[in-house]
Amino acid sequence: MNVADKKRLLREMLFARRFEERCYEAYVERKIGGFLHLYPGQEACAFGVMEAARPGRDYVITGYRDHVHAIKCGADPKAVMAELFGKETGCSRGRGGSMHIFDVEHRFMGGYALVGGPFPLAAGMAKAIKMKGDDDIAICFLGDAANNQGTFHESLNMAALWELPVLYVCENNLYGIGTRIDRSTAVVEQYKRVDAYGIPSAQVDGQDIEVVFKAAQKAVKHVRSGKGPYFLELLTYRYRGHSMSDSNAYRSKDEEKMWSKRDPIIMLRDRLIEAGEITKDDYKAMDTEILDQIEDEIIAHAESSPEPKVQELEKYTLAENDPWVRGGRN
Amino acid sequence: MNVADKKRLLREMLFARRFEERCYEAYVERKIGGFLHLYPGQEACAFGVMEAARPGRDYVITGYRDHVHAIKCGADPKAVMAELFGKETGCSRGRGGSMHIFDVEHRFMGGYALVGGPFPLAAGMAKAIKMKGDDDIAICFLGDAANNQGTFHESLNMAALWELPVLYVCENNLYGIGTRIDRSTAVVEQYKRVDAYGIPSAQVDGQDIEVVFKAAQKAVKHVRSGKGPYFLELLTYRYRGHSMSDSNAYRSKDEEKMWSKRDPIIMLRDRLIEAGEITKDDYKAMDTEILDQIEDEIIAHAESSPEPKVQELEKYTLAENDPWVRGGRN
Amino acid sequence: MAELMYWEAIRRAHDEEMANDPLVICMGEDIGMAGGTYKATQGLYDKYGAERVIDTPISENGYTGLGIGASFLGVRPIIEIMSVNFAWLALDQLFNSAAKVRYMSGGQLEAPVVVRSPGGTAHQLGAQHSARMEKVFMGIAGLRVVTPSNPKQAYGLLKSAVRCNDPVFINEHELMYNLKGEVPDEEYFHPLEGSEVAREGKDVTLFGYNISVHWCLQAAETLSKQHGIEAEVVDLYALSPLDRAGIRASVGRTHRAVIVEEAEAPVGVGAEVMAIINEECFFELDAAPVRVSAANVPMPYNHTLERAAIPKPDDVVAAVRKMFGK
Amino acid sequence: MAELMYWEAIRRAHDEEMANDPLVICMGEDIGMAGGTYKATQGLYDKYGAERVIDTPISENGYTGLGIGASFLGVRPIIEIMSVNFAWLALDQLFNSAAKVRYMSGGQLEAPVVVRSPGGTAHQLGAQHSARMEKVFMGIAGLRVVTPSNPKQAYGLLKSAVRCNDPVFINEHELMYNLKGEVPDEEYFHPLEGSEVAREGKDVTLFGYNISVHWCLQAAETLSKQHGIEAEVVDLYALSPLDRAGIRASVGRTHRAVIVEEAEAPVGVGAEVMAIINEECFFELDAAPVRVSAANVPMPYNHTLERAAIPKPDDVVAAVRKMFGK
Ligand SMILES: Cc1ncc(C[n+]2csc(CCOP(=O)(O)OP(=O)(O)O)c2C)c(N)n1
Ligand SMILES: Cc1ncc(C[n+]2csc(CCOP(=O)(O)OP(=O)(O)O)c2C)c(N)n1
Ligand SMILES: [Mg+2]
Ligand SMILES: [Mg+2]
Repeated sequence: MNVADKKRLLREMLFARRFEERCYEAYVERKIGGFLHLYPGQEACAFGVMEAARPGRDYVITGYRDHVHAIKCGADPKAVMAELFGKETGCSRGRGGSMHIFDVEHRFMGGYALVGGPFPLAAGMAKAIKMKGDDDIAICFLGDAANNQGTFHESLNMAALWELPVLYVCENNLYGIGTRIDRSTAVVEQYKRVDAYGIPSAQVDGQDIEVVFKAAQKAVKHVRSGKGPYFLELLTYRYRGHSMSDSNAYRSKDEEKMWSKRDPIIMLRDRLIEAGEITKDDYKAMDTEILDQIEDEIIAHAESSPEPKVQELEKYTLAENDPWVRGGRN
Repeated sequence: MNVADKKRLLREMLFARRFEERCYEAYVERKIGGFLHLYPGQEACAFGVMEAARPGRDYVITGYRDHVHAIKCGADPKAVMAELFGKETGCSRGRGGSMHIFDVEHRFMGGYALVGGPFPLAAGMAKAIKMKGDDDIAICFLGDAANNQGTFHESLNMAALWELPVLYVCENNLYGIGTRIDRSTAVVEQYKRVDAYGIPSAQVDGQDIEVVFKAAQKAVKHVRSGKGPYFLELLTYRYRGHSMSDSNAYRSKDEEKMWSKRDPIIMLRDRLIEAGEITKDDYKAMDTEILDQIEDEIIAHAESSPEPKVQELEKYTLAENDPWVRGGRN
Repeated sequence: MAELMYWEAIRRAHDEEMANDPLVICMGEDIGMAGGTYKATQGLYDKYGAERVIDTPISENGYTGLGIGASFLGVRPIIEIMSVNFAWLALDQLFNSAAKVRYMSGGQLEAPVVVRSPGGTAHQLGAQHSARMEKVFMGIAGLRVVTPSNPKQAYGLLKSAVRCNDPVFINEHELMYNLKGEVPDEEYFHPLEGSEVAREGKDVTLFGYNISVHWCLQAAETLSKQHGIEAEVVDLYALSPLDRAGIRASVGRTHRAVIVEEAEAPVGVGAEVMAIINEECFFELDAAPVRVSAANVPMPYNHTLERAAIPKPDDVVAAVRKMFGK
Repeated sequence: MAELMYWEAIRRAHDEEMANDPLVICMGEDIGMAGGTYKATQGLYDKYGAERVIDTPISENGYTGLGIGASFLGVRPIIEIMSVNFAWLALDQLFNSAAKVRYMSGGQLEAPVVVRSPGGTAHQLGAQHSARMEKVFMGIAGLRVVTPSNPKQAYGLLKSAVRCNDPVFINEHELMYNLKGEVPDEEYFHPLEGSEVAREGKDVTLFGYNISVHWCLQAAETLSKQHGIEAEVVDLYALSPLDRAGIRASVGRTHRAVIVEEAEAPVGVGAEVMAIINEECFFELDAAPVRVSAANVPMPYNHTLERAAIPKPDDVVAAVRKMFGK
C-alpha cells in the first residue's frame, strides 16, 4: 500500500463515514424507512479487505449492514442513496431498501436481512467460480453473533470439504444487537471455531486499515490460489446502535470512549499527517468536498428521482415471458 | 466392572443382537413396516455408556436406530416388539413405530427420525434438570454424519455456554447411509470439532465394552458434577445396511471382515471364556434361552396383541379436555 | 379496568405466569438484559434472573428445540422469535418435535411450549422481514395457533397458552404493540378456541384476525354511514382450530361473507374460511364469498408499493359494495 | 413411445439436461455414488463426475443455500431433498433467498434452482416421515410448484424446470417412483403452468394432483360403472400458480366439484381450489364443492390407522354419491 493508496483510502473511508451519517439524518427526516444499520467505526474492515481483493470482479455478499460494502465494490453512491429513499433509480429499483442493496454488475451480490443467510450463498458462488475455472473468489462478510447460526457450521464444512474459493470475513464488533459476545458464544475467539473444519484463519486488529490489508492479502492469496476457504476475524466496533431503533444502552461510556480513540479514519489521517503526506487543512478541505458532493449530487438525486410505478408492483416476482413456462417452443 | 457385571452385559448385548436379528426376519415377513434401522455391531456403545450412567433415571434420547437404547433404559422388550408390529400394546401404542420408540417412565425420551432433531431437545432436557436442581443428566446418542446438521453447532454452543448437564455420545460407524465420513465431513475426527465450543471430549474404541465403560464413566462424572457438557466419540461399525432398504453395496468385503473380527459380543465372550468365567456351552445355552424367550414371549406377545382402534385415530393429537382451551375455570 | 398497551399486556402475562410457576421461563434473542425488541419481557431479567429469562444466541432452530426439550420435563418455556420471518428456521423443531411428540409417543410425552412472534408487515421492512406466516402454522396437526387483535386478548391468550398442555403459536403484530385497550384488572384467561363478534350487523360478515379486525371495523363504520350496509365483524383470534360453528352462525345471520387477510391469498386463512363456509352453510349464501388479500409478491421496500400490496379498509369497503352491486 | 417408470423418467431428464449444459449439476444426500434413494440420479456420478453430481453432507439448509448461491452465477442445480420432511430445514434458504432475490434486487439477480423431493405418505413411515408439504410451498410468491402424476410429466416438468429462470419446487411421491407410463422418445418439455383433463365427464369434476389423480381416476371408473355418474378428472400438475382458467372451465362444464388431496384439509390445495371456484364461477355451481382430505393428525405408524388417515378412491366415490344424494 503506497502513499497514493493510503490517501485514496482515507478519502474513501471518510466518504463512507459521511455517507452513513447522512443516512442517519435522512432517516430522522423520514426520507428513509424500514430498518437502517449503519457502519461508522468499522470502515477499515470493508475497505482493508476489499483493497486486497479485486472489488468489482470478486463476488461480495454480506448482511443488512451493507451500503459501504456495495460502494467499495463499485456501486454508485447515488444509486445506493436512491435505494434508501425507495426510488426507481435505486440500485435495487426501490424494491430492496437498506438491507437489500444489490449491484450485480459490480458483483456486489447483495445484502441479506436474515442472519446466517449469506453463508451458504457465498459457498455456492464459490462453487460456481470453481466450476467455471475462473480465478475470482467469493467474499462473505459476517458478524460475530451470526456465527451461532447453524448455516455457519453447514457452510464452512462444505466449503472446506470441497475446497471452495471463499473468504469469510468476520467483523467482530463484540455485540449482536444488545447482547455481548460472551453472553451468546461459548468460544469468543471466532477464528478458533473454524478449526472444526480445518480452515486456516487469523484474528487481527480491524481498526488499522494497514493491518487489515496485510492480513487480507494473505487470506485472498490463499483462497485465490485454490487452497480452499479462509476465515479472517477482524476486531472492530460500531459507534451507533445496532439499527436506528436501538437505544444503545447496553454499552459503557468507558468502552465507547476506548474504541473512539481507535477510529480507523483518524488513525490513518494522523499517520499521513505525521508522515507529512497531508496537512490538517487538506483533510478539512476533503471533508467539505465530500459533504458537498453528498448533498449536491447524492441527496439531490435521491430526492428528485421518481418512485416506482404502482402498476409495476408485481414486476420481478417471476421471470417475464419465460418460454419454458409454456414448455419451450413445442 | 466386576465379573458379574460382565456376564450380565454379555447377556444383555447378546439379547440385543438376537432381538435385532429377529426384527430383520419380522420385517421380511412383513410383520414390521416402515423404515427399520438395526443395531448389530454397535452394541458396546449403548451398553457401555449407559452402564456408566443410571439407566431408567438419567434421560436418554437418540435417533431412529433406537430399540436397543430403549431396552437398556428399561423398556420392556415385549412392548418394543409390539410397537414394531404396530400394536396397541406397543410402547408408543402403535403410533410411533421403529423410529419412535418412547418409554417415558424409564426416561427413554424417544427416538427421532430427523437427523439432528434430538440435539437441542437433549440440551433442553439438561436445562430442565439444572433448573430443578436434580443430579440427573441427559444423554444424547448421535451418528457421525448427523454432526453436519446445523443444530449440532447451535445446540453444543448453548450447552457449553449455559454449562448444561448433557453428554453427547457420537457412535461413529464411519457412514451416513452410503456416504463415507470423509466424503461428507471436512474434519473426520468428531471429538475435535467440539473444541469450537470449548467442550471436553474423547475418542475411544467403541467395540470394546470395557473401554467404552471407562471412558463413559469419566464423561458421566464430568457432566454429573456440574461442569457442563461432554462429548464422547466411539469408533464402531454397523453390520447391516443403513436400513432395510439399503443394499449395503458401498462397503468393501475387506472392511466388513476387519470389523467383524472386532465384534463386541465375541470379544467380551472370548475374554470371559479365556478367564475361565464361562464356558462355550454356557454361552450357547444362554443364546438358546434368549432365542426362546424372544420367540415365546416377545414375538408371541406382539403377534397376539390387538391393533389400535380406528375410532381412536385422532387421539393424542391434542391434549384431552385441557381446561385452558376454554380459558380455565372462569 | 386498566388501559394497557398490547406490549404491556403481554409483559403482564409473562410476569404473572412467571410469578405463579417457577418452571415458567422465557427465552429469545435480546429478551433478557435488553428487555425484548418490543418490550414484551421488560424488567423480567432483573426480577427473575438469567436462568429464567434467557438471552439466546442467534440459533432459532436450536433454542426452539431446547425449549421444547425442557418442556418434556415440565418446564414451560415462552419462546420469543424476534420476527416471524426467522421462524422459517425453527419450523423443523416446532413442527417435527413439538407438534408431533404427543402423537408419536402414544400420549406419553407432551411439549407445552409457547412460541410467540410478531408477524405481519410493518413499515418498509422489505421482502425478508415482512412474512405473514400464520397460514404455515395453521396446517400443522398438534399445534394450536392464536392471534390477538387487542391487548385483552394478548394478555389472556398468552396466559392460557402457558398453562395449556399443547404447544401454542401466538402470532402477534409489529404494528400493534403500541395499541391501547382495556384489560381486566383481575387475572383473566382467554379461551384458545372460538371467535368473537367484534361488531354486530345483519347484512354481511367481515371475517378478520389480528390487525385485519381493525380494518374490518373501520370498513364497517364506513359501510354503515355511507352505504347503509350493516356489517358484522367476526374476530378469528383462534386460527387453528378455526371456529367452524362461529363461522356458520355468522353466515347464517348475514348470508354474505368477506374474509380479510393481511397475507397473500394462496392457501391462506381466506381460502380456509371460504372452504369452511362451503362445507358448513353453502346454501345460506346469497352471494359468492370474497377474499380481500395482499398482492402475491415478495414485499417491496418502497412505501407506496408496500401500501399497494397490503389491503386497506377501503379495499374491504369496495369488496362489499361490489358484492351489493353498489 | 417408450414405457418408463417414474424414476426412470426423472433420471432421463437429469441425464439429458446435464449432457445439454455443463452448468447443470445435481446435489443431495446419497445421490452420487449411491445413485439416490429412489434412483433418480443412478449412473450419473460415473458419467459426469463428483464435481457435477454431488453427495452432500446432512445439511439441508446449507446445501440448498449453496445451490442457490451457485445459481446466482448461472449454474443450474437440481437439488434433491431425500424426503420432503427434511425440507422444513431448508425453507429458510428456499423461501427467503431463492424466491425473493429477483424481487428484492429489482430484477438483477435470479435463482434458477430446481428442488425436487418426494412428498406424501408412503407405507408406515410415521409422523416425522409422512409430511405432505405442497401447501407450504404454494403460498410463496416467487416460487413455482409443480407435481407430476405420471412419468411423462415427471420427465417433462423437470426438463422445463431446469431451463426456467425461476426457482421451481417439484413435489414427487415416494409411492410413484415405480409407476410405469409412456414418455415421448423425442425430447419433451412440459408446461410449468396449466392443468390437464385426465378423463372427460359431464356430471362432476374431480380435482386431483400427483397421487390423488389416480384415486380420482379409479373413483371415476366406479362412479361410471356402478352409479351412472360421469366424472371429469382434472390433473392439477401446476400447484403454484394454480390454473384458474382450467378450474373455471371444468366447473363450467360439470357444475359440481370435488377436490381430492392427500394432505390434511386446513389451508391446503382443497381450500385454495374451492376459493378459486367461489371467485371464478360460484353461480355455475349446482352443489356445494367438497374436499376429500386426510385426517388432521400426525401420521400414525400402525398400518390400519394410516390407511384410515389417508383418502381412498372409495372416499371419493362416497363424497360424489352424497353430493348426488345417491
Ligand atoms: C435469522 C435471524 N435471526 C435474528 C435476526 C435479528 N438480528 C438482526 S442483526 C442481529 C445481530 C447480529 O449481530 P452480528 O452478527 O454480530 O452482526 P452486527 O450487527 O454486529 O454487524 C440480530 C439478532 C435476523 N435478522 N435474522
Ligand atoms: C434431516 C434429515 N436429513 C436426512 C435424513 C435421512 N437420513 C437418515 S439417517 C441418515 C444418515 C445418518 O448417518 P449417521 O448420523 O452417521 O447415523 P447412523 O445411521 O450411521 O447411525 C440420513 C441421511 C433424515 N432422516 N433427516
Ligand atoms: Mg456484531
Ligand atoms: Mg454413521
